[in-house]
Amino acid sequence: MNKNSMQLVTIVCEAMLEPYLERELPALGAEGYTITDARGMGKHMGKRNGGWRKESNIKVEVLCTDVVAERLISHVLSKYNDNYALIVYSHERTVYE
Amino acid sequence: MNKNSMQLVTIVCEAMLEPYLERELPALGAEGYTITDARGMGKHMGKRNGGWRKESNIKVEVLCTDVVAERLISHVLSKYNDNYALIVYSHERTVYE
Amino acid sequence: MNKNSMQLVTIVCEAMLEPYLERELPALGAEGYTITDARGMGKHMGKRNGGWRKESNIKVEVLCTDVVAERLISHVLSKYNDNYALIVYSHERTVYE
Amino acid sequence: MEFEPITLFFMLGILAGITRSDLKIPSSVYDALSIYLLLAIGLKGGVQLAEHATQSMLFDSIVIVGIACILPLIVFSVLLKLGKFKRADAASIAAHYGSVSVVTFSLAITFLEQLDVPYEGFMIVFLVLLEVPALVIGVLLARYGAGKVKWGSLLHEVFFGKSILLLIGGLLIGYLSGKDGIKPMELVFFDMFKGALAIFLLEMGLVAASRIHELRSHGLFLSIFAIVIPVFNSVLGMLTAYMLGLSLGGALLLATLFASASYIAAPAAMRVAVPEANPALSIGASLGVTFPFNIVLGIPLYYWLVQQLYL
Amino acid sequence: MEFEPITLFFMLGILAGITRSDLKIPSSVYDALSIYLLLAIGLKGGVQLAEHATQSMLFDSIVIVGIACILPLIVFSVLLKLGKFKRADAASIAAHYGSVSVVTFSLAITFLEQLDVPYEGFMIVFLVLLEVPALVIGVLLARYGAGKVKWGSLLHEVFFGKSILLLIGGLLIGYLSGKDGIKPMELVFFDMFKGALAIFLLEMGLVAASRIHELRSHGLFLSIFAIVIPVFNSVLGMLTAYMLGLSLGGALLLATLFASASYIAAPAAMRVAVPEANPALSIGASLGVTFPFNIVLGIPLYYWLVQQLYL
Amino acid sequence: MEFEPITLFFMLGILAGITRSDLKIPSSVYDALSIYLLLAIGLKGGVQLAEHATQSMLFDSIVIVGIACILPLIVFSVLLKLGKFKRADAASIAAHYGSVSVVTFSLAITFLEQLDVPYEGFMIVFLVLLEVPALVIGVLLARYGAGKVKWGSLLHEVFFGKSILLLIGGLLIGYLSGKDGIKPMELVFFDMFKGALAIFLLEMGLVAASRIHELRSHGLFLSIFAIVIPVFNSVLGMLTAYMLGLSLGGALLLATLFASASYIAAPAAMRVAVPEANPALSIGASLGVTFPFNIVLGIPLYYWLVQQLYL
Ligand SMILES: Nc1ncnc2c1ncn2[C@@H]1O[C@H](COP(=O)(O)O)[C@@H](O)[C@H]1O
Ligand SMILES: Nc1ncnc2c1ncn2[C@@H]1O[C@H](COP(=O)(O)O)[C@@H](O)[C@H]1O
Ligand SMILES: Nc1ncnc2c1ncn2[C@@H]1O[C@H](COP(=O)(O)O)[C@@H](O)[C@H]1O
Ligand code: NA
Ligand code: NA
Ligand code: NA
Repeated sequence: MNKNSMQLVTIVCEAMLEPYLERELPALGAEGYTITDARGMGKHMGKRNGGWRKESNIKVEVLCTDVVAERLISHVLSKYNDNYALIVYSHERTVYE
Repeated sequence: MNKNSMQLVTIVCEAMLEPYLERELPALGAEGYTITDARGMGKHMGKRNGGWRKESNIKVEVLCTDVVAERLISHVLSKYNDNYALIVYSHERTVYE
Repeated sequence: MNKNSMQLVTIVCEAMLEPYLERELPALGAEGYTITDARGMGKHMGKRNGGWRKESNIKVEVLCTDVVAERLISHVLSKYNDNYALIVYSHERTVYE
Repeated sequence: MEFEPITLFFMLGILAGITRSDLKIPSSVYDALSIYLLLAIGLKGGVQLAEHATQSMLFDSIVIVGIACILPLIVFSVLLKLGKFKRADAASIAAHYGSVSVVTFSLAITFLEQLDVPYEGFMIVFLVLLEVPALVIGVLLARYGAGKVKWGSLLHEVFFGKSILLLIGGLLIGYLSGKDGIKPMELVFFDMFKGALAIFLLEMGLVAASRIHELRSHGLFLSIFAIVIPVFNSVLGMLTAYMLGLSLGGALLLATLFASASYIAAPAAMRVAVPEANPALSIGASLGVTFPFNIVLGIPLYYWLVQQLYL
Repeated sequence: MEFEPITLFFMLGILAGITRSDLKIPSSVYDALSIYLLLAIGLKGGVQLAEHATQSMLFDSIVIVGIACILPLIVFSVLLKLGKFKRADAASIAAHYGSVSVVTFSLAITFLEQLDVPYEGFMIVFLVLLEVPALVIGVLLARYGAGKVKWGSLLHEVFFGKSILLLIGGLLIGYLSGKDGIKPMELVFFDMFKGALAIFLLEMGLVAASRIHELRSHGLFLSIFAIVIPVFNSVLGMLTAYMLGLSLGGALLLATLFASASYIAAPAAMRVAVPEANPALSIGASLGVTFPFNIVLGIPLYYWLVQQLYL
Repeated sequence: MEFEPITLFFMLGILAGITRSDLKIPSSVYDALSIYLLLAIGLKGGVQLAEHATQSMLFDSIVIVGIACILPLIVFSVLLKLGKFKRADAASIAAHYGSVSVVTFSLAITFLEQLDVPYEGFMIVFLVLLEVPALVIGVLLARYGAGKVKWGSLLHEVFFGKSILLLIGGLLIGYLSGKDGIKPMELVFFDMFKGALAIFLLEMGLVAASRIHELRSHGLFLSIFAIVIPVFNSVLGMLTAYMLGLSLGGALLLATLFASASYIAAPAAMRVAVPEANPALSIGASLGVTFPFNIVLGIPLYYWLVQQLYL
């Protein structure tokens, strides 16, 4: 049982971004990701909620190194934060193999 | 890219509490929340599992300041913990903007 | 409001393992678990992706003591990691009662 | 021997449940079917009402609701005194048994149609009327002399809860559109009804199989209770129908309404208004025992009893 | 007075929405129904096309698409000049109103069939043709002199988006199989159509009720806009139909197409191509105001207008 | 030229898949449709069985199952010797091709009904009988001389897995209820069958399109294998049918059963019993190549071959 310390980056965003992130995350160095359907409310709700039902968010989780995490986060923020409902956070996690 | 340290409060509870929490969380100072459908088992299962299918939990996640976190947690515990299936935990998270 | 520090163990794996984990986790000392449906991609995708749609993962979360966490993780890795799509990670969490 | 396929579907579901088969009806399909059944029942009633509404219905309704209000009181005393249940649990179970089950009612209709026995089309109105009062009584029983009731939430939950909303909505749409207006939808809402009900009962079998396990505490008492009370209530129902001069078919329907226990509206309402009641007890009894009993044995039994009464 | 049950289903949905009922159509059922409706409409059109395709259709198509391209330009100017909207928002809303709504079109067909008014079977072809151009124009309007357009993503989104794919797919299947080939599926795709549409409209009522709240900013202006523009567009549509010599039924359908606003294809396309536009405004107007207006008052009104024109 | 609409639906799904359309059939709808199809096939068989069960069926069954048990052995040797596959992979693929596909079978029935060719109603019994033995043989082949088998889990997975449970359940319900008992459900379970199958095949097209990509390693060999083996097996099937004196229609059905490869029961069973086998290979071949081949070309080809045999 090996232990590694990795970042768990979580992105909560509009479901319509799924195909885009699916293409971009691996290209930026993510070795995998896990997506769950979610719904929610945030500061920008109403102003830019693009789904046409409340239940239209996804939560994307990526376990990756600090370097990749930095890259993913700055990519996602710079590309999507202006026009899409989005929140990004991260924390360290112990991964077992 | 700004970094803030915030609490991520997670509440796993019966799905029927969703409309109540949706009203109460913002009133207690949460600026947003994310909900996913979940199913599960816990200590009180059978004794107070109110859903009428196994798949009837929700997981509510709120990123907020320590003060708000404290407020949310004590509200949820005092109001719902006696009669509803419920678990609450939290941890610090780095949020990016 | 009591605070306890506990491990949150997360297992992302093929959905078909759900009935097996449901039986094994409590037997190994877990007092509860929460399951959400998920989809994803990882290193072993294609080589051992057994679901016959992309959307066939589950995310299992267990709050437990360090001892139980250790037991769960080593059980899951040794029994399923060779032949099933799987990732396991954990972190400390503050649980409120 | 002749078998009723709908009952066989239910039994197939039970079998799948107890053999831990991987058969699962997706919850969205379950929701869709229950929306469909509620609407279809409502529409059917509305169309019939538009054609056959009678003057005496108002009087009949008052009598039926009045008598139905006695049911939860009896159930409550039995549970409190004989069963030594906690006040909240007794009140909650009383609310379940005082209220009604739309699916059980649908099966009684199907049963009559199979045998070509006529019935009053407006019986569906009583279904709607009987759903609510027992819930209110249940809450009153739980709260009597203790705590305050969130009547606002409760009444909202009941009247804008989906069962009542769809039943009354369907009733109104059927009534306003009439037989001719509904015609292009008859295929979907009337002709497909029995097939849809069969699939729904497959799922109900799965659910019922998982519910029976919840009767751990009070199991024996509650199991007997969940069979005796429906029979008792059905007799009250058929006597009421007889007294009011309803037809034999109508009497079976009223008997079934009285005998059936709610497992959709009541659990939701009690969880809001009496949260300290243990839902495993009430749902275990109503869905795990009474529902299967009514489907498989109850309805034929009530029919036999009604026949004796109407000789 | 006679009530059209489909409209009543929509109103029941609205009622459930504004009373915050717990009635929810699962999103997978919503998806399934919309796939079904798109396929069914396409198949119906394809079968009709195989039987009644005419030589003049090509000419008609060019004229209709040409005139339809003017619609988003008018809408855009109105919003920019009169409404003081941001360029991106005005362009996005223009794309929504220039494009069409399949469900509104289906209701117009249902309306005609209820009254036994004949119509050209190939109208469905225009539905397909009118869905796309306004989206392209909307993007051009938003981007004119600014930024670059991701045409690749946009065109892919539009042509392989499910609405167009299912409509054209259904059209082709219907055309290639012909009336006889489709016969064993008529029950599901044609006879069940109206019932399925009724359930879909129940859901649309729920959605529309939740959308009207989104018209917070620009609310009054947009609300008036969302009623006046459809009526204006419908007149343009019926005049075009009259000019081309379509039947009275065909004129109602074209009027309805012009009057309807897209709320499925357009939001998806605009979110990709003009993400800085606020979708709450366009969806609030098209789904929260125009759709209910068309369903309840618009279609009868257009029919009355068409009758005057065809006297 | 005449087109069969069901095949066109499948092709539309393929097209949507390879153009990366956003068309998705919600997984709950897929589950619901597959439950429906299994039940409907079972019911149909049961009703037919109640009317036409013959004495020779038992003998026929033994012969057919016996011959069918040879199929996985042949497939296994081909893969191991010619294809140089790992033992576990060869065994797992052999189990898939030895077992059967309910949907392919349904399409063969639809094919015969379109042409008004009669067939033995009890063929459905063989469908049930042929589903299981190949799975057991596959596991034995994988485990021969190595490791221990979890027979308990495997047998439970197979017999209480939803395919077998629903097929046998439907068969029994149909048999016990008989033609008259099932009558009120005929609309839903029989008349709607072809329409539901069409929608299911749209989804199967989407799935098949996504599966073909998985044949990366062993791609060429497996692709050829996945076309040659079904044809070979179909010939074995039609010879068996001929030998047993089945009708021409029955021969096509048995040929199709032998030719078809399982993609629901077998993957689930192999994942439990032979987890080290790579499911991408077996599902890629059975669902990505054999299924489309059978649907589009195979069944007409087998029919032509059967016709030559029955001249
Ligand atoms: N404070 C928060 N806590 C948890 N989730 C949030 C929070 N703020 C936003 N979200 C999630 O992020 C999505 C987009 O947020 P926003 O862009 O602020 O509308 C919301 O729909 C929520 O699911
Ligand atoms: N130890 C645990 N780890 C993870 N989730 C839990 C745990 N205990 C309870 N839960 C979740 O919280 C819900 C309510 O728990 P309880 O009130 O203990 O029945 C359960 O259905 C689970 O989803
Ligand atoms: N780096 C990662 N980050 C997040 N989730 C992952 C990662 N790697 C794998 N997963 C999840 O674990 C599942 C199994 O992974 P694997 O066994 O690597 O195919 C995937 O389908 C993902 O849902
Ligand atoms: Na009752
Ligand atoms: Na328009
Ligand atoms: Na086979």
